[in-house]
Amino acid sequence: MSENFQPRIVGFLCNWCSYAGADLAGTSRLKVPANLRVVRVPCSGRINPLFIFKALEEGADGVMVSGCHPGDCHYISGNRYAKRKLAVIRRLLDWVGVEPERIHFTWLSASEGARYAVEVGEFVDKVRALGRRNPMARQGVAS
Amino acid sequence: MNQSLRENVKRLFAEGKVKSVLGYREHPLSKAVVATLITRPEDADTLIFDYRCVQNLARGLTRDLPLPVGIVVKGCDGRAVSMRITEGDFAREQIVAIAVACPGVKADGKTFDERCQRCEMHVSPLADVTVGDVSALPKPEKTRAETIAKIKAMTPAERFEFWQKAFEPCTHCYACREVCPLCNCVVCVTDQNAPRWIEQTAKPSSNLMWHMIRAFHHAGRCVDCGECQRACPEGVPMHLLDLCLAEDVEELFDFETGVKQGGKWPFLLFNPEDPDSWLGGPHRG
Amino acid sequence: MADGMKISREALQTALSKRGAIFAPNDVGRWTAVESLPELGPIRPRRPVKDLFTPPRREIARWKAGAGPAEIEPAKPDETPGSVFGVRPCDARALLLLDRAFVQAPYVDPHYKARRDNLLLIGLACQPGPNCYCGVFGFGPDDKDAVDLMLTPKTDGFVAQAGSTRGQAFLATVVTVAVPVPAPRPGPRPEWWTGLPDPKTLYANFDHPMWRELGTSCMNCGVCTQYCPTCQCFTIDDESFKGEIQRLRIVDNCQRSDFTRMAGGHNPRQVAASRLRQRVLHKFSYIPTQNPGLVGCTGCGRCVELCPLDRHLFADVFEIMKRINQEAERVA
Amino acid sequence: MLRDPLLPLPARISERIDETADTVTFHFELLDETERNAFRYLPGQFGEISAFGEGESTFVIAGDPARPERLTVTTKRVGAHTEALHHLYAGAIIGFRGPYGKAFPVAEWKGKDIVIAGGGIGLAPLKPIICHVLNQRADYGRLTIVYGARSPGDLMYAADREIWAKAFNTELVVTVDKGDANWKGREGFVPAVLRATAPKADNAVAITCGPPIMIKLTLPVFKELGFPAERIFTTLEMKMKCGLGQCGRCNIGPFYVCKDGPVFSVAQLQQLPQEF
Repeated sequence: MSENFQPRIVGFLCNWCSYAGADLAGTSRLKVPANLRVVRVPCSGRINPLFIFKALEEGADGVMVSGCHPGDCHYISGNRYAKRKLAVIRRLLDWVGVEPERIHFTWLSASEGARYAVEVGEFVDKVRALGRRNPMARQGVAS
Repeated sequence: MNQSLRENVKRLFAEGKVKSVLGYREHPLSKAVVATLITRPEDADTLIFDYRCVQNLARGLTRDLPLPVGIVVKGCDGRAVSMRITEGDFAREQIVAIAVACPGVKADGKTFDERCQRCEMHVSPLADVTVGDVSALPKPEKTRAETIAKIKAMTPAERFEFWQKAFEPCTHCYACREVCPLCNCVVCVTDQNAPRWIEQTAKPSSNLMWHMIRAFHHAGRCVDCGECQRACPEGVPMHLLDLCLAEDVEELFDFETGVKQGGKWPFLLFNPEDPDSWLGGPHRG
Repeated sequence: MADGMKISREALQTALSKRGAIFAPNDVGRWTAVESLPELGPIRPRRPVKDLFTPPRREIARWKAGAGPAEIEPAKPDETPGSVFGVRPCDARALLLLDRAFVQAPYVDPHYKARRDNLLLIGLACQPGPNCYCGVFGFGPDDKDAVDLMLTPKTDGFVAQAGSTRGQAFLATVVTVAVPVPAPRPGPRPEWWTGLPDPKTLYANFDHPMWRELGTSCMNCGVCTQYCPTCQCFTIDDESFKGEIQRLRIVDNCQRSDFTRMAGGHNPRQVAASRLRQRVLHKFSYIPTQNPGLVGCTGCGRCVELCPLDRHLFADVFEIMKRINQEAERVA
Repeated sequence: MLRDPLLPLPARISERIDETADTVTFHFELLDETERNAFRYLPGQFGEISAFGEGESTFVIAGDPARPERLTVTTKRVGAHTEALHHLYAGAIIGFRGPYGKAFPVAEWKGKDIVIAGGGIGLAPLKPIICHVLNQRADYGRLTIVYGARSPGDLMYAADREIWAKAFNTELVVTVDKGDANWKGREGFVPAVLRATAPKADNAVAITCGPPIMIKLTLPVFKELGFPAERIFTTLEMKMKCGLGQCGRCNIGPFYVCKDGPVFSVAQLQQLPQEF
């Protein structure tokens, strides 16, 4: 796959911090790669592993989850549960053979628009460097 | 062993501690060892325990049994019962655990099962009554780490290939779900069609999705009784994935499933000091 | 002493490949197309031969999302001639049962019928194993009634007997030598088996408490139903991926907890023991009542062999009939 | 070449009526000319409707059997498939298979009085009977219709009910469990209203459909009024997939509800094992 491989990235952003941060990046006209498709979720704690597995199965080449920094969660402990769940999701995907570079979990506050743009850029480059589609992606109805 | 087991059960009936007992018996016709529920002391004479009692009876505990119910438990079964109590299926006093000193069981009748060769807990942690000689129990010949070592050593691509081949024969009969004592969702994710997370027909994508979400839902809960893999008619090594995750859960959350009574599932608790490094990749704060 | 035709493996191989594709069980017991006739074990493979006639996933139609009515492409039945090598009598007899469901008017399954008409069934005699019970149903390991050609393996080939006119015609096209054939052996049965239950009595005891006792040792995992050659149940569902939609006929399993669960949540067979009863009654009471002389089982023994909880279908039937008869005598 | 009986026929929705908040009636026509003209059905028969891409579900054909080219189904939103159906409007393409099942024995009821007790969406399987009786009015005696629903907002077939109210020798009694501000009609459950209406039982046939709880309470009332079990009919709801008696799912004892039903007399139901 040459360098014009444009990876498809799905990003689950928590509504109160990371989505606001992404919004800030947009309003301050920062350069954010278009590969990222954003799915807004109420809290990073809302992430069900099936969301991530289904995204990979439907053809996403990378999945990013971002929530509030520990302590900032609008629902007090949503991101703390998420940290444990995401830790095991990462390990499970690793055991199954999805390259670790395809997964990116992070915390982004509403004011970190700049850091959002940087992190998304780095993540897209990392996935592009892999140079091939994610192996879990389905090829057709019967696959 | 059978003799003291029967005497203990009769004593429990006599003392009114149990209204029914779930145990093993040799079926008079098929000569196979099957589960049995006895409600009268004289039926205790049919109870047996030997290397053929491979099945985990914890799945058979249902609320419509006459309670309190006694249950003959090996080490792994006892952990399963303990997890079910932890998760609120039963109150502790509703269950009377008859822990047998289990040297290991032989599904093929000749050699100890792989799960028994690495068993470090031959007697159930939950034991109201203990039957059999507890001292002469074998030491584990190999560890869980060795079992999963060959997968750990693979590269991601090799691992992916390994699991694609491993899950290929799966026909979605879900026997692994039906025999598992901890698979107790009211409507399993495979039966939900709004949205349809896992499609019904066997194909590479739905097989992988099923076994991944099954493994995830047992992370921090699976007591390593190995019944899922034994029940699979196609011999799919799905329990291997549970073992891989169990290794991580113990390392991450320092939680041994089913051992400490009343311990909470790692996902029902959190610890403010959980490090950010768990998320992998460079993070601040 | 009936007459059989001695036929070498190579002669049979060339004759069959002239006809078309050859299907046979592979090393993990699945029916696939093969190049040469494989060496097969003594008894039936793990997957029943019905997989070739009612595949676990069979397309009904496909279309693109948002397509108009004209773009619905019905799946075409596969009419290519061919043959199936290594069919055991229990699997072949099971096909006769499936014919009752899928080939009788007014609703004929064209896909099933096309495969049945175009695939020659080449049977292979067995050396009965520990979990074989074809004797319970009045036939044995050499039974040729349900196959086109029954082969008895010999050191240097087979002795073939025609089981149908189609088989007879095929045999005529192959150079063979007439050889006397011993009488068919009786089928194995459990030593404690006294005979098939009376369908009416079983049904009359629908609410007998014994069903619940049998249910204690069964977890409804459904392996028995998943591997049963006579099971006909299926479901219909759509699967789609990026706008490409397929309507499928998917083989289903009555032991599943949601087999009869309706949209509102009402489920007539919620209790596990009721699903065990449905399986036993459908085979030993409902099918014989509607088709005298037929029983919904051919004694292949897969359910006994593969049951993770070591349950035994015939022991269940025997035990419930014994309980019913005992209570009947006490009353009489 | 044999046609696959599981293959749906394409049909176009001609009209959509939102009966209540979660119930929609679709009128549709088979696209294929010859199929449409050849199509016939009797009251009580059902069909399998497909919202393409979401599967199929079973609905009684709730139209007027005398006009078979205009098919009708009334669907309540309870699951993924009905949800998909409710996103469709006039002009959309759906799939149809049918007619399946044994119909109500309307021929045997000639010369008898007809008593109908319907609850909520249970009126859908009864509507074809009413249409049939009104079409051949002379063949039948007095027609009594008792129709109840949870609230005024849940009452269906408003247009049809106006016709029925004015029909010859026909008594239409509409009730709701609980009325609202501007509801001036009756209040009360169907069994109670049926007992009050007290239709005569001799030379009469009773048909009832509705939620299981309503059926359970209505049957004793019919018995009380003197209706024998073999002259009380209902149609059963079971999970169905093929509708042809092949997929082995909808059986009660040895009988398939899709082939030997869905119409049963209470006398027949009493012989069946209570597994429905």
